[in-house]
Amino acid sequence: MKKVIVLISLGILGFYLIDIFLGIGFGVQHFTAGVKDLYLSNSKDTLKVSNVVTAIVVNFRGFDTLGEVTVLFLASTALGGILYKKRHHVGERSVLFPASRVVMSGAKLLFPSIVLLGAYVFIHGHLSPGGGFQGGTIIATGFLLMLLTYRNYSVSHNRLVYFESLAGILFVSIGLVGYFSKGSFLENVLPVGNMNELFSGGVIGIIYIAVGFKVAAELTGIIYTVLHEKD
Amino acid sequence: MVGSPVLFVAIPLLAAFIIPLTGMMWKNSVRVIPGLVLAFMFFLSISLMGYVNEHGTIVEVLAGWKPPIGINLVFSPFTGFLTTLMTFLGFIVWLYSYKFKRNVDFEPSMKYFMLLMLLVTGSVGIVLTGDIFNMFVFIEIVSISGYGLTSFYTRRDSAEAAFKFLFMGAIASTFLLIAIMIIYSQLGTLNIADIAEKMPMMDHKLKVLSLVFFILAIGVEAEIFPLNGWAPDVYTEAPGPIGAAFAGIVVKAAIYASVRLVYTMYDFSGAFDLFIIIGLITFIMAETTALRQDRLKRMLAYSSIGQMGLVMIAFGIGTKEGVYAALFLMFNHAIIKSLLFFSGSYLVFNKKNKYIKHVNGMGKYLPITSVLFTIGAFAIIGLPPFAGFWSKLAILTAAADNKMVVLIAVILIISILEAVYYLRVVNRIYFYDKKEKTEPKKPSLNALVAMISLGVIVLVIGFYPDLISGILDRAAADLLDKGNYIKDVLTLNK
Amino acid sequence: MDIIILILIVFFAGAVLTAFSEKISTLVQDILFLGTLIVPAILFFTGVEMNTDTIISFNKVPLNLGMTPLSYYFALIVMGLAVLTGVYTVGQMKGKKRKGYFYLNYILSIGAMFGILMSKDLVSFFIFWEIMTWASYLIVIYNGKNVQKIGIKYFVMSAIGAYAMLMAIVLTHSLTGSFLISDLISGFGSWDHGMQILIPVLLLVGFGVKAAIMPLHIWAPDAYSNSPMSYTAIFSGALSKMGVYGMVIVFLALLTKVPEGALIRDIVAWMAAITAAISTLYAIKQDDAKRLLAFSSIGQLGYIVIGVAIGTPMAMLAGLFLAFMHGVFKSTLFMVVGAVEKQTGTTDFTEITGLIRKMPWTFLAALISIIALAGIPPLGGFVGKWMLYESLIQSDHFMLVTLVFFSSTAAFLYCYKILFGFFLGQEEKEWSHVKEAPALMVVPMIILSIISVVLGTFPQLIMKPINAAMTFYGMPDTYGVLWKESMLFNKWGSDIALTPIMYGIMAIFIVVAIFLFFRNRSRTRYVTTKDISTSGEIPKEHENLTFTRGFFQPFLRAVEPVMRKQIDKYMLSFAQGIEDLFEFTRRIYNGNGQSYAIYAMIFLIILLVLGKNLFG
Amino acid sequence: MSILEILGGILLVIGSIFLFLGSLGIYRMPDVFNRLQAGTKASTLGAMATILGVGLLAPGWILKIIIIILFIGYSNPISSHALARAMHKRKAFMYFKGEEIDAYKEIEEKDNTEK
Amino acid sequence: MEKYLNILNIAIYGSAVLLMLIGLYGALTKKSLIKIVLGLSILDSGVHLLMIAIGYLKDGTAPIFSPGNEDKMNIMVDPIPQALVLTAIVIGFGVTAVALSLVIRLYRHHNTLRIDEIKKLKW
Amino acid sequence: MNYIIYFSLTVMILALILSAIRFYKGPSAGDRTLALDTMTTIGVSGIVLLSYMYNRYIYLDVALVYGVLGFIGVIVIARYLEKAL
Amino acid sequence: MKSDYFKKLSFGTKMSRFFMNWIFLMMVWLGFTNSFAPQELLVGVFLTALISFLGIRLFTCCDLSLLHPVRLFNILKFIVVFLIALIKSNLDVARRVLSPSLPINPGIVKFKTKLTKNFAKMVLANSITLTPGTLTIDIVDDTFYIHWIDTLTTNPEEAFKEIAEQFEEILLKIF
Ligand code: NA
Ligand code: NA
Repeated sequence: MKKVIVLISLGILGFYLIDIFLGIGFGVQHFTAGVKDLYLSNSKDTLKVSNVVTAIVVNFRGFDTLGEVTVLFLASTALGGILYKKRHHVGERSVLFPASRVVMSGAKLLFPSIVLLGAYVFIHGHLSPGGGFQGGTIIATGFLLMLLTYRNYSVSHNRLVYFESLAGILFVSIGLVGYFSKGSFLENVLPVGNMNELFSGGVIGIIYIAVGFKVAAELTGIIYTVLHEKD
Repeated sequence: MVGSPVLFVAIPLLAAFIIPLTGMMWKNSVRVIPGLVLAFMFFLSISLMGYVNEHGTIVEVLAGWKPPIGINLVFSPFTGFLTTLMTFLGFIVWLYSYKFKRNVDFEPSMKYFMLLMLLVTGSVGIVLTGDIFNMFVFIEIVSISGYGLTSFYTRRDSAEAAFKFLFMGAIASTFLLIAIMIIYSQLGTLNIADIAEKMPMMDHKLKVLSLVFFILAIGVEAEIFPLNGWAPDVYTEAPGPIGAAFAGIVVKAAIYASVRLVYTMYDFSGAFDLFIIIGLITFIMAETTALRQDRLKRMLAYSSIGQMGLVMIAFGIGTKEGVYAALFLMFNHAIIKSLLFFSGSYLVFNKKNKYIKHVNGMGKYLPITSVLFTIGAFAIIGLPPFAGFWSKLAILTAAADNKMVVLIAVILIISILEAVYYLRVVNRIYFYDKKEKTEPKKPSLNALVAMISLGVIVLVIGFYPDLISGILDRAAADLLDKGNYIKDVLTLNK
Repeated sequence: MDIIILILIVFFAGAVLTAFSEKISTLVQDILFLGTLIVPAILFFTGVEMNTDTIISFNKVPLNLGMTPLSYYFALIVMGLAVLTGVYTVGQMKGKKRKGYFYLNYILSIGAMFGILMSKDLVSFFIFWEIMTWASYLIVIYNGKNVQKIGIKYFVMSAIGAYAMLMAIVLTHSLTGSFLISDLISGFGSWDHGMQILIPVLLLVGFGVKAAIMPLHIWAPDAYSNSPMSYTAIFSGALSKMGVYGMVIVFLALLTKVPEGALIRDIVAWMAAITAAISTLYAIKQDDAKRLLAFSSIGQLGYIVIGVAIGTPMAMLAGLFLAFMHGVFKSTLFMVVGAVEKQTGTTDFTEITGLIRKMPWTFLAALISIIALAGIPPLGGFVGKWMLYESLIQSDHFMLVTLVFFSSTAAFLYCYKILFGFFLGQEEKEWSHVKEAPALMVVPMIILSIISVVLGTFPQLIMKPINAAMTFYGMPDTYGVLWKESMLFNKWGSDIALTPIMYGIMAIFIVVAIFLFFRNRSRTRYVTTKDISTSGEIPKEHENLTFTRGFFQPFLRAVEPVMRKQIDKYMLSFAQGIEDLFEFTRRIYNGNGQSYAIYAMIFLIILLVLGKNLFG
Repeated sequence: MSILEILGGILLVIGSIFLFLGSLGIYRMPDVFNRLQAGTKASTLGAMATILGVGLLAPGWILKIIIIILFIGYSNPISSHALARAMHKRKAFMYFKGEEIDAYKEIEEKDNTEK
Repeated sequence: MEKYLNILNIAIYGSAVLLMLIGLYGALTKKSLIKIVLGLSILDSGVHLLMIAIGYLKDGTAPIFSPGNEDKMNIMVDPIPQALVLTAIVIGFGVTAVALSLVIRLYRHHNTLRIDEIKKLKW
Repeated sequence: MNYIIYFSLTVMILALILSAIRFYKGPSAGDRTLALDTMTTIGVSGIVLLSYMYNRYIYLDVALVYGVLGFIGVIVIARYLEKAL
Repeated sequence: MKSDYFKKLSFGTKMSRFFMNWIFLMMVWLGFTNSFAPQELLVGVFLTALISFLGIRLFTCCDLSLLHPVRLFNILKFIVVFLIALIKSNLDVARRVLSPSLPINPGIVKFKTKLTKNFAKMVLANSITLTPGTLTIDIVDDTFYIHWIDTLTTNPEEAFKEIAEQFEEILLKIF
């Protein structure tokens, strides 16, 4: 019964969605006076940022990104609260299931490179399809690898907090510097440099670095909390 | 101008990021800083309200990009009113929960206050932002804070409540994204004013369908029937003050969003009727269900949903009087329902299931709390001379001016049910004997101050509604003047 | 500062002070309480002038206050009773718990009644009306017995009434753009027809609840008997008159302007008459003095409403006159019961007997009030009832007059029951310790009794304000005219002739009463109830054989079919049915998060499918 | 056509063929361990060759290409090994032509008794 | 009618919508909390795909002015949906993480993952 | 040269299909993971090839990151299959 | 692992590891950026130094001694041997996969290694995995367990000779 209702509803919904989006069409642009071209040209000419998505994410719509960072921060905070237990102790399970020595050694060598890759990705966020979130995620997966292979490897909670907080503070502070010096929150205050050089795009790179650190710390925190949940 | 709207978001976020650091050095800071920030936000909104009254709407540009390129914040009489209300309530909720039960544990209390602060920030963000996708982000901030706060008590069934909330919230946000993308695909912009201006260009069918998706998405947070299944659970299981925060802050923000859609972005008149229908069904369902509750907070929750239905009805009337009534109802509901949640929490404090019967005889043990609860109950059922009466009169007058006789009759009939279940509780407080052996918990000083200040507001507004009627008038006029909103944003009246 | 506002401030500030002074001392509290009642009364009688306008304009909806002749008349009742009952209250409440709570609500309800009467616009009217309602509600549940049932019943009925009124008020506002009562009256004639019916009907529902007209009366017996008697005196004597006050305005000022007015008048009059008849029967049946008086009050209010509803000058006069009289004698009777309760701890006729010598002053007050109530000349009740009969006959309501006469006659039965149940009969050892009630309680009763007597003799004392009130709302000036034209007075020639006759009857009555009193006293033989044997059976210890039990059984058996159908049972089962329905519908919230999500999908589908229709 | 381009083209062809062979092995082999054997070797070499081919075609990218190649050469055997170990611990189906030859069993039995 | 015949249209939007519907179906009918959460994230992915598809421009290239691509502005796909989807993904991830942690809590509390057995809060 | 690239891409797609069949058939979780891993490897090669085809150097980053995430994904699954999570 | 972590490292060892790591990461960085632009190098130097410093205890396999010319030569030699084996192995796979009869005789064999360093064992294991017909299942202490697609022998010594000897020789010289 329930399934029938759901199927019928989803059928109707599917019909409407298909109808809507086929009407919109793939690969066509309906609007003429949208903001797209403004973003492309401003990104190229004003901000000197090669990756327009990054320009949007960090500058044009940087406020969204601040919110997004906050969402992640909240998620890790909420998650910690949800899974909070009074006593923490190191579990015995991990001893029973040590990872293979090959994986352990492999991970050990690979880990710094993964971190470096993450850093590379967020440092080059304005030049390549990367960015703070992607880079942060990569670093966090590096930690995931370590936490999985060395079950009694622990990430310093305080250090995570430092990174997370400082990165967040950096982000908001850059925004506030823009507000106090140029009158608009998150407004660029640094020289924009030349297109396609590492030092270009003004504060965008710095913000994305902050975002990268923050995301990395938060995701690592989340992973750590969840993995140690059973202990 | 003292300050700027962006500080409503920047300062709390800065604080949220700083708190974990300061918490390592000074544990109490995790409670103090959010309070200071909430107080700051309240004073900021008051000072901006003063500015707005003299100079008109403030449009704050972000990252130096003027609309429609950049995101902007709009602090107008309407949004300013809501901001002031929310930040005030946020501060009161903070004050009430300052000496929280779990404050012995550093980590949970840090999370509690941080999430509370961000809940308020997110709600304020929803109200202030002039960008539809940015609104989505803030809605998610509010939602996730809400999930975290709901599941705060690990021993209760709070995770169940939070999961239901999350389930609905996740579906809602999906459809919100679809709606936003439909609009973007047609108009190429995300700025609300820009959308409003270009809306006539949009294909009618897509217009209708996108609005439908919006209604579903925002309806979940606005607790409209039948999307509100999660709400009573959340109110029941979340810490008491959080119930107040939901009723007084989050739902307000969601209602704001739906109102902004219908009044500003879209140009259907039929949407107003839909408001009335949805509001009426929500109102009836919630109040009738509330009548049959045996748990106090659950009863308050349904009552709160019902009140929100009433607000929707008032907005659906669509005239200036209707909007005035709706805003007045929102104000009253925020203050009064918080008072009820606050005092109600203490009346059933040490009880596991928080049944209504646990309030029996509390009038003797917790006299002040009981009186405050009674004032709240009388006010919410609209008895003069308490504040609730004026809003009820306003909505009825607005409905009468539009010859909605049946609507008036239904509202009044349902109001009788509301009176019944509140009085049942009041009767129990004063005229039943306390059977439970557990000692009632005396409210701490900070909680008492919070409750009393709400009670005083209820009484003062009851005797002197003019204190806010001017503000409400300006806010109503502001909301109705769509052209002015578009002009303010797109031509940057700064 | 305007005197009306001053009075209101005294009331409301005094109420709060009285409530809080509980912590200081009882004496201070009592003094404050009385002061809060007496000061406004003095201010009112000395300072309030007719037809002045006061506007409390700090509100978005300015509150207009002022006095009309009609409200002056009702204010006389309220303020007078408030002071007298207040004195009585201090006596009765001595040593009781939660005095602050009681005093607070007592004063608030008095202040609210004053506010109602002084309101010139519907909003302030409604505000004071509601304050009166909840204050009285809080007193109804004061003693904590059956709170959920009695209290909620009272409140729900009040709310039905109040909300009907509120609906009328907002509709009025939408039609006239103003809340002023005068605008309502002046604009009423030009409204569309539906509204001309709807609004008076809604208002009548609102007022009918407080006036306890069937089927809106179901709250009254419980509420009257459940409150402390000192408040029931107000409840029945003054508060119920607020409904009458409103009805007077509706019938006088509104319904005269629509053709269907006559029909509504007849319907209301009939409902009131049935109310009077049936509640009289119920009164007879009661073994508890409080409940008896409660039903009696409902019945008496029925007479008043008949008069007001019929609305001919004579009938209106009768109604308003009876309203005053009822306020006087019914308050006295409730005070009597309160005094008996205070001294004996019970109000059950079957338990108390022979208090006549223990509480002679109380007895005297009861006697006089009962004479007034029963409509025996020469006291005020007689005049009123006579006018009512006459007005009904004049306006060709013969069936009505029969019904009223029947219930009026039947009222003798319960009057006798009060008198006999408490005061006459043999004295019981159980009550040998009983003493007369304290002076604080006795004095108000006596004063009210004196008023009863005086008004029986000099009804014109209040005829003048009544006439002023009626002419204010457009009735012809009939002061003295009706009086002289009435059958009663025509028979004897003039009212001058009447007075000696009345005195004569009264003198004879008193002489006989005194004679009987002393004769009984010398002949009284003291036996206990246990001495009575019935048909050779020896009664067991627990059997109560007082003959006040089962009084009037044959009569009650005769009218039983009428009494079996109890409206309040139907209403209660209706309410229960509604609650059961809600119990069912709330299962929509079945606790499964998935179901909620499915609801959301269905909701979405409905909107998608109907979207085009919904948004046009 | 430069020598680099020719070499690159050849590497592309060889590499993609080995990728295909690896997949074919995964498709054909009878149990998970043999599939791993086939998949690891062929797809690793195939990927390395293809990518190197691209590196030769676009010499300006060579440093990054090398990194990708090294990464694949380093990570693929590790992941295959990890998977093989896990599957053995889960007692996945193991194909034997004749009698069972499984020296690793002793370790798992020891693990089980320890628990 | 033409819109229904365009293969690319149907392939892209069809698969995105199908993904959404599958996710919704799972979320609405599966009993296991884990599967419900999985359904929700599939739903999310479907929406993200939709978003990306909307921004696509026929024969478009990535909106990155990397060396050699500085003049391709008019064939660049719309960067805004990409930016939005980035945000949406991160938010979706956050929600999923919280959802899973709630599932863990629920399992701890009720010792079951069946959603129809976890309904203490009702009516 | 284009023909070689198209040839390579075609062969890769065939390889992907074979792996996909294995992914579909299973039978064990290990088989599916293995198939996925192989598909990742093929995918990395494919992206590198495409980035040459479109002459967009920046896509190499995508390939690299894709490879890293695929690898870690396999390790996670393997650890899960060992019941070590 | 744990013991290694808590072992007191001398300053020299630390520095040696740090620099080794730095050099290694710097090379990786060059790979990532694919560029010798001064800005990139500058950032890279700082970044890799930071990461090397933070991971000084944990994430280092070797120290500077790895850069000894002899070792470097052996590394080169190893790579050559390995690549040859890899190609051989692929041809082997191709043969097996393509032949319709699927000529395999799988089994798991074990042998012991003389390598002591975990990292060396890992390199050996990887090499084995990538060479003809073998797949490392596990290493327990110094015993390797190998899945062999065509089990020639179950004798540990013989198996060692077949599978691992050529790599181990060189690896012993490197580590
Ligand atoms: Na592999
Ligand atoms: Na791989």
